[in-house]
Amino acid sequence: MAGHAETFGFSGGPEGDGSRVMTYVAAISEALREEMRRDPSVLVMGEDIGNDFGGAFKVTKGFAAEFGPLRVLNTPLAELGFTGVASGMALMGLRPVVEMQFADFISSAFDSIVQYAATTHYRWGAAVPMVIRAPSDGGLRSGPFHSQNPEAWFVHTPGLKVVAPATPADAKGLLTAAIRDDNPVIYFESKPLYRNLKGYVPEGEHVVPIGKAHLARSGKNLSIVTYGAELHQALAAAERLADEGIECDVLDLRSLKPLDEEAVLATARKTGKVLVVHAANRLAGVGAEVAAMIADRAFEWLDAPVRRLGGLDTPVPFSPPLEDAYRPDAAKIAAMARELARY
Amino acid sequence: MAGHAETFGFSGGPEGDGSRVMTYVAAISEALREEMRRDPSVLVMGEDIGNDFGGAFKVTKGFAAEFGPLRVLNTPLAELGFTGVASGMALMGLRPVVEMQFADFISSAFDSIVQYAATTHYRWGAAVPMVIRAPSDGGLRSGPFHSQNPEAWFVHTPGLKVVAPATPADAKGLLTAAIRDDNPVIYFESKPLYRNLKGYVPEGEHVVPIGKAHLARSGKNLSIVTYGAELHQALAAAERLADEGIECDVLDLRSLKPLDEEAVLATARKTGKVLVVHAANRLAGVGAEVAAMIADRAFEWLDAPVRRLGGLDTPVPFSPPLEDAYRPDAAKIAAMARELARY
Amino acid sequence: MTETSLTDRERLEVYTWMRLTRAFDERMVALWKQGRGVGGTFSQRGHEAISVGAGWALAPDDVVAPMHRDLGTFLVRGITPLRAFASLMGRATGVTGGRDINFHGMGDLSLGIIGFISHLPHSVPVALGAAMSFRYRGEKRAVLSFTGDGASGSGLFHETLNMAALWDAPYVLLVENNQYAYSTPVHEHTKVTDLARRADGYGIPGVSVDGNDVEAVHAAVKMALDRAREGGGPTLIEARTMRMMGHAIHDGAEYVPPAQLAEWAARDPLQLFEERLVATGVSRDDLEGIGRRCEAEVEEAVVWAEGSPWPDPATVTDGVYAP
Amino acid sequence: MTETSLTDRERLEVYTWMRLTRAFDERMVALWKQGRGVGGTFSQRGHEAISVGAGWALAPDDVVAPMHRDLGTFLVRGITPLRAFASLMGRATGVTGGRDINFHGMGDLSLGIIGFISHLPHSVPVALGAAMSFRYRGEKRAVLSFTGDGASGSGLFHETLNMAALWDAPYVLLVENNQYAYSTPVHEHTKVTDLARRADGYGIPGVSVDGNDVEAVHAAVKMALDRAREGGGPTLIEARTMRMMGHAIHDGAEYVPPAQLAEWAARDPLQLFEERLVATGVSRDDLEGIGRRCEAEVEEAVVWAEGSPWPDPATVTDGVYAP
Ligand SMILES: Cc1ncc(C[n+]2csc(CCOP(=O)(O)OP(=O)(O)O)c2C)c(N)n1
Ligand SMILES: Cc1ncc(C[n+]2csc(CCOP(=O)(O)OP(=O)(O)O)c2C)c(N)n1
Ligand SMILES: [Mg+2]
Ligand SMILES: [Mg+2]
Repeated sequence: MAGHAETFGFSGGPEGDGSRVMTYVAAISEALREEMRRDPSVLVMGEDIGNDFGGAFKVTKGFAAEFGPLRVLNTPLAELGFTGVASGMALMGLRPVVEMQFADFISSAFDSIVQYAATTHYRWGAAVPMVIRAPSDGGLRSGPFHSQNPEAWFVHTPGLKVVAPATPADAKGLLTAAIRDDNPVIYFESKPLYRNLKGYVPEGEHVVPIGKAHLARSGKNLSIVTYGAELHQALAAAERLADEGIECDVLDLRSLKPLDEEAVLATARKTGKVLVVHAANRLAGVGAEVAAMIADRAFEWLDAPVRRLGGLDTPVPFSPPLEDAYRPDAAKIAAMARELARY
Repeated sequence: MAGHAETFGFSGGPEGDGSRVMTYVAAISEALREEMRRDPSVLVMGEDIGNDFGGAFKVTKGFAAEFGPLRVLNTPLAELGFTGVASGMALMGLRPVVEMQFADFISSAFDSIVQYAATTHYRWGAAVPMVIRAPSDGGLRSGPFHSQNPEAWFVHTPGLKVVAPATPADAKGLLTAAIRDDNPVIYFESKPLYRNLKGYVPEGEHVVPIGKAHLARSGKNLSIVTYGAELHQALAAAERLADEGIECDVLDLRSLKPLDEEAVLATARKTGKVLVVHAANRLAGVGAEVAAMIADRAFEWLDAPVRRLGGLDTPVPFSPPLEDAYRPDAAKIAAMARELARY
Repeated sequence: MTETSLTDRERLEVYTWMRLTRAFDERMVALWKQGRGVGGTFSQRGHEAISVGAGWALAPDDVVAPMHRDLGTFLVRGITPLRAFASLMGRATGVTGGRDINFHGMGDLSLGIIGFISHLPHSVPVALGAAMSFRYRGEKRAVLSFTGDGASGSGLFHETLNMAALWDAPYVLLVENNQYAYSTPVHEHTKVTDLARRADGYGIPGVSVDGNDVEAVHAAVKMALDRAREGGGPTLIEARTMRMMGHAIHDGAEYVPPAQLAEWAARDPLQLFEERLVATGVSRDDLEGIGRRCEAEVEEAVVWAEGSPWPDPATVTDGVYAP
Repeated sequence: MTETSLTDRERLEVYTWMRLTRAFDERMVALWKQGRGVGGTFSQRGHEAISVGAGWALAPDDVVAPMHRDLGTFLVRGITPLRAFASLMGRATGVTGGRDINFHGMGDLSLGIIGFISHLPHSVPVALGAAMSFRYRGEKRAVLSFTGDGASGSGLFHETLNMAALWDAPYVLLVENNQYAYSTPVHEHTKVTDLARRADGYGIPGVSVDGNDVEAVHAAVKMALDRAREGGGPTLIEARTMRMMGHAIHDGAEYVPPAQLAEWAARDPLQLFEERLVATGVSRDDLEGIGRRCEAEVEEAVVWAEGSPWPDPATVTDGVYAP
């Protein structure tokens, strides 16, 4: 009962010269390390990354020795303040990568992100090149404050970019792109994928452009549009549905802001039936924007209502039976997709 | 050029015994005063409400003398902390009404609202009856930090209620309901309506239930779904469109969470064409949820795409030509509705 | 400060709560290491004198906002080991019915306990709000709020103390300076490690106390609560101790120098108190008898919790709103 | 502290900036009262010694984060009255091209100025970030950050000073204690009105200075910046003055006792400095000549600003993102 309800495994990814199989979390570390080696203005900061502790998830383990305490800046428990500090560093040309210990604590830094970092370039033309890494998502029996998916708040806020990689290769490629971007980028990494998902990751420079979705599976009957760990639930659901003769497009958004509207519209227009899935609670989530955009711009092509499946509209509950009820999984996705296919 | 681009005037409202014409802001004051007289557990707190200053908009002018300093609690500049204080008072059975000096500063209290107040009843069953009054909206040449409409962040967050009255009568009735509600309620009041809009307001007890929309105008060709000050722009647009033979339903949501889904679906199913309008920036705004919900549950009835008109996806600019470009008004609504009617 | 106003009987009672806290903690740690736990949890080892001593200082009508290392306070205030273990195990019979994790959200207003959230230190202003409700109603009650050395670096610490001082609130803030915030030693998250020194900036008394001496903690907290209740305003108390295990159950705390642990182990709060009790005539046998009874009580709680039902998934959306 | 390291020539220059600031402010207030302004604005009256004295203390490579009453700093650092008035008037030629209001967002990195947002006091940690970038690169530069007495009640004040002290940052935080936060007198938003006293809780020097004495402000800020640049760490400076007008242009400030205003009016920072200059041999005629030149410069700026183009609405979505 207490176990982890989901399984992942292997994500594939870009096989080929210099590609190695590695975990999602190792891909994050690698992107960070390579960017820090490449560009002396890149630094990491956050709680418990000092003394080579490496942070709660060991992402920066080994960094302190290589880069020294000023580039691996351990912070007090003060998300609001240290995110402001990062903005100031960014204004002066550094490229801080701020680690939230858990994505849940990004609300503590909210004001600094949405009011300061997000608006500065628009207001007086100063770039704020910073990345906020936010270890998000649940399914891990971690309760209401270590399981959140708070991306919708930031997608709504002008001036931010928001990404959410679902594979080790994208974890590396999108973090690299985020660090090189001259804007504040919120990087939602998925805790349930950290050590449960492996895939091919290119060695050396690997950049996945922000704003490009990826069609992870192709099928003609129905589209599932999703991102983050739910991609793997969607793929598992699509697999089952294929056995039943229902062929799904599965679109991995990868970037939530800017959204790859063309890719979303392409799949919607192709199949005429769309199910949008995310682990974040449903109401006014990112899925609402995706669904509304489809309803607006693919109206003529739709053969069925645009459906949404999200987490329940409650705080994320702790106890396994409750969290399982809360969270979208392959079975729930398949059930909803099946019904939609029959529409 | 520098003037205020919009005009309001008179909202009508429930005429009859004991109804008086008053401004929107006076109706807010009246609701507060009456609830404080009725229930000794109701108090107000916020910045600059001490010494009978009455707050930035004079909403609590005269309260200090009547209710004393503990019930009209002047706070230091510490939104995060004093909103937490309000939660603690609420846990102990008081009913604090917290005034944000401007809705823009609600982001400074964000963590306390979305993590503490919103989740407490779900987690351990303790009610947190508090109201946060947030003077929102723009069109007043007040720049990026005194013009915001941040309701979408809170509509997405489980455990909160969110209301946004558009008339003096609703301002009174919804504030009364919010104060009597046992949950945290965010009350978005509209600055551009404060002294520019008058209407009939019932004397004495007047409660507008949270969760009920109001059909402000009835027409068969098209639905405009909106809330707050934009209601009056929508009504003005509907007036113009009527001259052109396009008859609009204009639905005033009043409550954004819970949303009156039945009322939204009723108008969508009636006209088959919906335009959702709000002053907040469009992307992943409340309009996305409304549009997505319609696209899901009124699909069979739709004769056209669900369109959305919001503020631009930028910070709210200061300079009049920019703010006018930013902000939906009757002309923009009419243009979009006209196009939709022709669809 | 080791003088105490406790009677001999009270001292035995305090000792019992400390033993119960220790027994609970040891059992919990063992269960989690065996994989029988659900989610993560926090060891309380080393904190018993603070959580029990401070909890014991509360008057019946006072309110307290404990944190993740204050099991002793929860127990003293009336959260039974049964409910506490059921909470840890995510059972329907736990304090939050399985909605919140470990000690989080372990609030019960009928016991005068305010539940906490992870985000640090949000209990601090919330507890001040409770104190202000007492001022509001003219009640002679006080509030005790806990926080950690790490959490004291957060802005809420400042905002709250500023308001508490300004409003002369019946409010006591106890900072558990256990030398670490997760992996970060106190001198690496603040330059001024003498945390009581901050009180002066707010114009309120600041007291530093040996957090391993239960009577000293009790005396300091009681004095502050008594004064608060009488209208004397807030107090900041720093209780110094050592977190004797990792930050949370998964953390091996390899970053803690063994010498530091050894030094503090020699001052174990239970042992310190035992020596004192024995010196005043209590027999070691009696103390061991208390220990055995506590272990039995804990064992019963574990059995009960593990046998308790899981929450019904059909109830998952219940209670988002108060009716 | 009134000794100064300024030469006679420098003192006249400082005086000129103060007169320019005063002239700008008086013209601005008059225009807004005539309805010729756009949006709201903030009078600077009474703050000239602080904004000019502190601004003048900066070395060319230092960075500053001024707030809404620091026009003098903006001017000293190189924001011309032309650009400043165009900003106030929402014109395309203003610092933000009409995107932000009055002094908000008036940042220009080529002048070492960081723009502020309304939310208080977010410049404080951002300025610390700039200071940390100097430490990072091993540059001998320092940062001066401004905040108000009211804003010092916010948590960011605490979080930032804790980090600045911990990191020995080349950072100076100047609190403008002008007796009010909007309508709230300082003793009604904090119990400890001697705001420099908070420095001790962070283990850094705290200095209180007469904010109406430009040479005293200059000396205190210069000493702190010099020390910061040399690796001596941060300083907290409280400069005491009085906000001589309402909070913002619409505010009549009826809540301020006339006696309090009169007391401070007698210590007007410009007059104080004039007396001192005259006592050391400068002629009143020379001072009035400076005043007239400043007024002319301001008038020219107003004409230019009012004649400047409005921003083109077609550009409204430009610049949300850096390319
Ligand atoms: C706002 C916030 N940021 C980060 C965390 C993650 N976190 C949990 S406990 C902890 C360390 C707390 O240290 P301290 O306050 O000293 O308490 P202790 O655990 O030592 O008792 C951290 C960083 C959190 N809970 N809240
Ligand atoms: C977070 C936040 N809350 C509220 C406000 C509204 N506000 C603007 S200025 C002000 C008073 C500031 O007082 P102080 O810091 O003393 O600066 P002063 O205006 O006196 O120079 C307030 C409350 C704000 N700007 N930011
Ligand atoms: Mg600690
Ligand atoms: Mg002030």
